[in-house]
Amino acid sequence: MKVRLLLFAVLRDIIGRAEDELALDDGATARDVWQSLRARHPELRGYAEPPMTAINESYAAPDTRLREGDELAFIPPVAGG
Amino acid sequence: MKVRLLLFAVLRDIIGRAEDELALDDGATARDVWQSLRARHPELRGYAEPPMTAINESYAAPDTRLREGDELAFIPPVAGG
Amino acid sequence: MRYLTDDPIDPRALVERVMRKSDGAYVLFEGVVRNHHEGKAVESIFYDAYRPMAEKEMETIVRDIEQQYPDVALAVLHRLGHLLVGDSSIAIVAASPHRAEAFAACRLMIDRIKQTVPIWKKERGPDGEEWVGWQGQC
Amino acid sequence: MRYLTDDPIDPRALVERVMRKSDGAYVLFEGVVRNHHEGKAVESIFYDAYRPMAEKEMETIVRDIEQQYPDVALAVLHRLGHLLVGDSSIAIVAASPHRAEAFAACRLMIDRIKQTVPIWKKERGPDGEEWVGWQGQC
Repeated sequence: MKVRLLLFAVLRDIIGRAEDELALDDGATARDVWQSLRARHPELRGYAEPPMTAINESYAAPDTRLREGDELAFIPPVAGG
Repeated sequence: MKVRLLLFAVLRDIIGRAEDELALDDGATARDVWQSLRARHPELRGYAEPPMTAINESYAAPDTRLREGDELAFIPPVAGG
Repeated sequence: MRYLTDDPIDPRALVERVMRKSDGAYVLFEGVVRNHHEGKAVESIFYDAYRPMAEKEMETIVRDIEQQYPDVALAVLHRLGHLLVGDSSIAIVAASPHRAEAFAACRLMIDRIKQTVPIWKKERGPDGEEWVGWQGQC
Repeated sequence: MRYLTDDPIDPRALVERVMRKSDGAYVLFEGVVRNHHEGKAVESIFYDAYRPMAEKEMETIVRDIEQQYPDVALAVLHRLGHLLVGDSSIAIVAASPHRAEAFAACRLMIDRIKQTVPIWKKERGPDGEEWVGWQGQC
């Protein structure tokens, strides 16, 4: 299935892009996506737990199964205000 | 002794003037002044206790003895803000 | 007069008076004449004050609160005279490096002003006029 | 966008958006870029956001708080992009017939925004730049 990954703030800087189109196995979770990012980006290796996770613009548990066409975003610590 | 009495808000309306020059016996207190106002103004009869009292622009106990040249003011319930 | 004015209040000018480059936040409180009070319609308010004493009380309160919250800078202006619904009667600005102190100092300022500063208001409405707080509370 | 802007914030316009004739007070909170953070000098800040989600989160928070304080009307605007020291990053107005609710609602609004709205800031100073909150807190 195809999932759209959005990257913001420090994650955009580390990964070097604002978004990505992911081709995932059925049943994949946000946590799986995070682990694959960690495998490719040494700056993320210390972060075994994924940051807050949003699916389709709402917060979701990282173990939620993704579905075709979902928009996934990792939300590093927010600092609005 | 001479004492200047200032009247504000509801007291100014009741007594009909903004200030008064009082000739008092030595040892007179703010409470004494209040009782003489009550004797002359029926609207004040229900108020046996004087309102907050200020002497020379500072709050003072109503039983403080007044001194020559003092500026006395009765402070009805404040409503600033 | 530093804390009292007979003119409309410009809250922006108060903010600019207090903000420092180290401040991360300010809280502005404005009291506004509303069209009702304790169930009665209000059309206008007349504010009276014992001006020199009110100035002194304001100064005392500002100093007390700036002592309690040393990082906070305060500015306060109370308007006197005739005000209509929607007019601001008071503006208080509390600027601080951190927001918690700004909120606390601003709140404390308005609470203390309402307790001790010799300012009075006469409310006018369709049912007549009345000095707020007088009836039976002297 | 209702809650986010790329332009300087005009707090007066927010106040006028919410004030009703029955309101006796409003509390305005402004967050301002300050020249320091955790001991480091700050020259400017870049604010980034997940814009559509941030708008939704803001809306949720506004509704929650207006439900908790039914007499309060809220307006909020957060600025994004590059801001300099002294620029306002956020303005929140809480208008209410009574001051206690205005203070409480305004305070709760800024606290909740800081917890969950997907907005990030990168601080820039003489020592370089850094995304606030990232180091070791992911």
